[in-house]
Amino acid sequence: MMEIVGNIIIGIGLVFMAFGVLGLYKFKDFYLRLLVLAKIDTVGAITFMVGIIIRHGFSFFSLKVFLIMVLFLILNPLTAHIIARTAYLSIEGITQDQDDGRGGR
Amino acid sequence: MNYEIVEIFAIALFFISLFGLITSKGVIKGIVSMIIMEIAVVMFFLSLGFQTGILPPIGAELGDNVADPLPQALMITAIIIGVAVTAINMTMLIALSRQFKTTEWDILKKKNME
Amino acid sequence: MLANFVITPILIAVFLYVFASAKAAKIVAIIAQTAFTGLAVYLFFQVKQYGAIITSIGNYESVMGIILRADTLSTVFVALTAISFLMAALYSYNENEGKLFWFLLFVWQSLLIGIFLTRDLFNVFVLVEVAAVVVSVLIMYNRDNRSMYDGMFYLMTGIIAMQFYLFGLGYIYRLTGVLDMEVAAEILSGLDRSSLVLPYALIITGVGLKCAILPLFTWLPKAHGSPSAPTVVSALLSGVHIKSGIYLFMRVQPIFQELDASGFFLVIGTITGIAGFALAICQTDIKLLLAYSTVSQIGLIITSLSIGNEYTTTGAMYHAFNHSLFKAALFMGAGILSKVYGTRNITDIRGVFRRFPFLGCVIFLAILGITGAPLFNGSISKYFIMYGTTWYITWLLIFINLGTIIVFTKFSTMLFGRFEQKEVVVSANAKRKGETDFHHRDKTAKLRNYAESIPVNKQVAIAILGLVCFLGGIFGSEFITFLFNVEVSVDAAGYLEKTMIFAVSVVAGILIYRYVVRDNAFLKRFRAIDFGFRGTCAAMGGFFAAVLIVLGFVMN
Amino acid sequence: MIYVLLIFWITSAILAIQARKLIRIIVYLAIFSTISAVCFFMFGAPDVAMAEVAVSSFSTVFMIVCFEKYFTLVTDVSPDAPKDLKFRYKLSKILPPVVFTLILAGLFIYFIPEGTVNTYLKDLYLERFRFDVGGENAVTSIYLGFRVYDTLFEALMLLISVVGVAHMSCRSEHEISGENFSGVTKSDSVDVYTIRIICPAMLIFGMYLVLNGHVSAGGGFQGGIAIASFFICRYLIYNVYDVRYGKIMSFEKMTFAAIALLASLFIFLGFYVQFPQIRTAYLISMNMLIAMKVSFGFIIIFYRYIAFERR
Amino acid sequence: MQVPVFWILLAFMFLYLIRAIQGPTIWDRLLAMSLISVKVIVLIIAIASFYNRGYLLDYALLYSLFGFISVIFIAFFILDRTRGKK
Repeated sequence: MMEIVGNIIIGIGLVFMAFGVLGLYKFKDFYLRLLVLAKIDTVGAITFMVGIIIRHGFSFFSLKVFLIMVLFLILNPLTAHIIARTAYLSIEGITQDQDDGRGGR
Repeated sequence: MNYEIVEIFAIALFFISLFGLITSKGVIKGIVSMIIMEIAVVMFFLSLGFQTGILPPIGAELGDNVADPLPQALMITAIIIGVAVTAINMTMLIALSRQFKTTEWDILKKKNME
Repeated sequence: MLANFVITPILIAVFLYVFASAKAAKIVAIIAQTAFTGLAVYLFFQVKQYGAIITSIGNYESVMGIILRADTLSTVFVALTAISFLMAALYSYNENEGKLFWFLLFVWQSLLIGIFLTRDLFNVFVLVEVAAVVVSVLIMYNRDNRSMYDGMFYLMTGIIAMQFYLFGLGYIYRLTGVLDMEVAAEILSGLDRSSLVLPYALIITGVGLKCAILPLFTWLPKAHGSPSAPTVVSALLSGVHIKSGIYLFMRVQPIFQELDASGFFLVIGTITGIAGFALAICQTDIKLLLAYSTVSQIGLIITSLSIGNEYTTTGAMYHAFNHSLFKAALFMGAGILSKVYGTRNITDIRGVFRRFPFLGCVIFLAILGITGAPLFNGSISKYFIMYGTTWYITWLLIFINLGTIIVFTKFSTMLFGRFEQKEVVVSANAKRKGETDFHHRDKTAKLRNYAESIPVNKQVAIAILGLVCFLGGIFGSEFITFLFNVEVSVDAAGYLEKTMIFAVSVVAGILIYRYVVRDNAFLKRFRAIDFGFRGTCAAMGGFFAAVLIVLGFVMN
Repeated sequence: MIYVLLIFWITSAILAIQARKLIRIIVYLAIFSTISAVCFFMFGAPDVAMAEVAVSSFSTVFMIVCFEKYFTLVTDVSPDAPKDLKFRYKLSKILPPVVFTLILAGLFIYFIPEGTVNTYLKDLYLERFRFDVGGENAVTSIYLGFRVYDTLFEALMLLISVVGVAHMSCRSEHEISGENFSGVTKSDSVDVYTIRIICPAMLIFGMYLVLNGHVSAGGGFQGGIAIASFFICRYLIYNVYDVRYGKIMSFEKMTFAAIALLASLFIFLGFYVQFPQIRTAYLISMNMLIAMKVSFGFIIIFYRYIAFERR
Repeated sequence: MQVPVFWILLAFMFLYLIRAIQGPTIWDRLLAMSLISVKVIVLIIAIASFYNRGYLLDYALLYSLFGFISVIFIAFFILDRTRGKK
């Protein structure tokens, strides 16, 4: 019973992520694409982990997954925030990859 | 066929990085290719005796399908050596660009001859 | 017990770096090196008396642990390393190199000893990698303009070559399931010949770069002849460090006994010898000339190792031993000269005999040694190298020796003549660098002071090396019997014949130098021949392919 | 499934090698090392995967700090090739090396020796490691027990690279003090608060990896790097460089000496036979010493780069 | 249940990789990189759950802790490079 519920929740998480992929290709603006990382993927991954926890019941394994979930909940928005802020600060840089032409040598 | 398919990938990457070294215009590409080459060799070592669903050699009771622990111990050594070399290469890159104002092999060669 | 030989220098180095002051470090270093040399010689006598010592670290059964082995060959090299480092410590005693220099020197010594003692293939990889980093830091020790590029080139090519080696090691592990040299050799000897080609080609590409055979030697003149590297480092690089490559070459061959690659390396070694002296003739920088001459001597050693005769193998080992002695002496002498005269250009240095008779004599002894003059150690080793070879190989070897004579004729022009102080040149140099007049005067004053008295420790170090060259010639066959446990005797008639050939080739060499080489504009064009980094990488690939094709298709 | 991952892996490597711009190279290299770590994981080597992840993130940081300086220094650049080059010209440039490497790879694959993997040592190790060294993790017991001699030189390698970095970076040690450098804070308050919450977790997790190295995946190196990353967070939060380099370097060397002494006492002199009851203690203390050594080394390299190589 | 999950995650990774290749700006590549690392964490949790080995999760923990450091530094680096062009 628990296993079926867990599987369903994992499936929901995957569906969220699939929406994220759709968004990654559908949105034309970078900040909209960033939404994928900031919101959709976070929610998707956390739903996935909740599904795993439900599948495994109350055990040491679930505790570790819970720990990862907490870390993830803090760190993924942080990453998204940093990317968004640095991208915003360098408006010129957003249009195309700029470099001095010395890279790659 | 006397080889594993997994092994072919490592070999391919080894030669791709050799290609990168041969065509590298400057020091940076050389360093990047070197990093990739090291990882290719690591991958080759780990692919020795690979089967699908292989498990690490950790735990109280080991199953039948257990990975070989020796290449793993060796490769940890190789990886740490790789990062030490990368760190020292980076310092040399800075020192080199401070001295010569360039990091391209051709210009370096010319300036070194003077 | 053997592990202590490797661990102790590192521990001493750490102790010196952390606790001792720079002055105390020198004294402790000299004492420790002396003690260590005594221990190494003691180990040599032990091995000679009771046979090879083989210890597994941690006494694990079978080949689970790392196995160290001290047999005659490795203990000879260990003793050589200890003696060379003692001389190096003596030489650099009065220089203000700082604690870090001594630290790196000790670590380098322990790594070399580790390479000579270990029997484990992966351990060799680790040691060689660490040694490459240590050497590149030492090359760049003065953080000068040119040595940066040289050190980086050395490090990167060395690391890439060792990746080839590691790949080959993976195949050996796959075939045999062990990493120990001798057990692997046993298992591999029962296998099909065609399955050995690939691991051999990969490993020999790595080892070949370390011992600088023909397409892969471009790093050597850069590393060994780097102008601003400390003199001791150049001397030790050409003296001992390159021997670790030769040693690995000697150790790798028996693993692949089925795969007899000696014919291939005979050709490669000969070409290396010829190319080495041909490039050395073109140089005018003292250090670069000596570095290219090292390439030529390496070619000689590889050739004689590949002939496969017992006498030639012994001769090659003895020549490797001798080469480290006289090359160290020559590099140290060149270091003193370039410091005294303020230039590294051979054409500007004249009249060493007149100004410093003692130094000139020692350098002359070393030159006689390397050219194989009678009564010197080079002659004994070259005598054995040519012993019992077919006529064309003999003549090729004589040709290589002729080249060496030409090179060192050029080198010995420094010793004669009269030196005129070219004040103008020095000041022009100084002005270009933007130094003030005051500094310049100070510098020349220092130069003169230095010129009047070469420090005693340097004289002692270089004199001992020169003396050993001479003694190694007089007691040559006894030395060989003593060092390598091979009973040989010098045939008087044959030796006389070789003496005649030497005399003829000296005359020929001097004449060729006088009328062909000197002031030849054509040769100057070859001075700057250089593959560059990309070229070296491509050469590595090409060498690898050549070994595969030759061993797999041609010599099948 | 593993093959698909390997194809991704090769693709990202090709991307990193062919990229022309430095920023792209760094991003592709990060993707590459991510995927390669997953591949190591799939090959049943979580220890190696952990080491790879930790090491690759550190080497990315090193590279970035150095490249910032690199751009300010390099002025002498060969002119870019014009963009409207003919395809044939480009092909003639790129074709010879491609053909060369293809021939090499073909020869290589032709000569691959036959036969399956010889499992002589593997069986021996898996059978004996609990009895001979102790611990539950075969990898740890190999690199701390059977092949501790290698590990010693690996630690020495890090030490040498620290010494080299310290020697080659431009300024001498006497010039170090916090005020000399005007670091530019790029992190804002959101970053700082979040990282403050996270960084104790890093320290605790590093300790966990070190202390559990002998029974589960992880060990001295991985844990040491995790502990070192705590100090990177410290830099990101406070933006200070006031690290006592000289002291840490002496500490690092003394830790190395302690590792060497402990290993030679326990393994080389054969104490592990006489006192089997302290084997676990040996493994834990060895892991802790290695972690200390590694974290000291990485802290020095990182701060050295930040303080000296930057602007 | 588990095996399809692996395939779906791999497909996501493939699509992200394409975004990393074609992404018009460098920020898209960085975004794709962090998305890939999220997928890697999820993949590893799935594998650990499949084999039911708790110690495999340590890797995911380490990865989630380390992933952001490199992202932070790369982002600041790109910011520096692009800001300098003004």
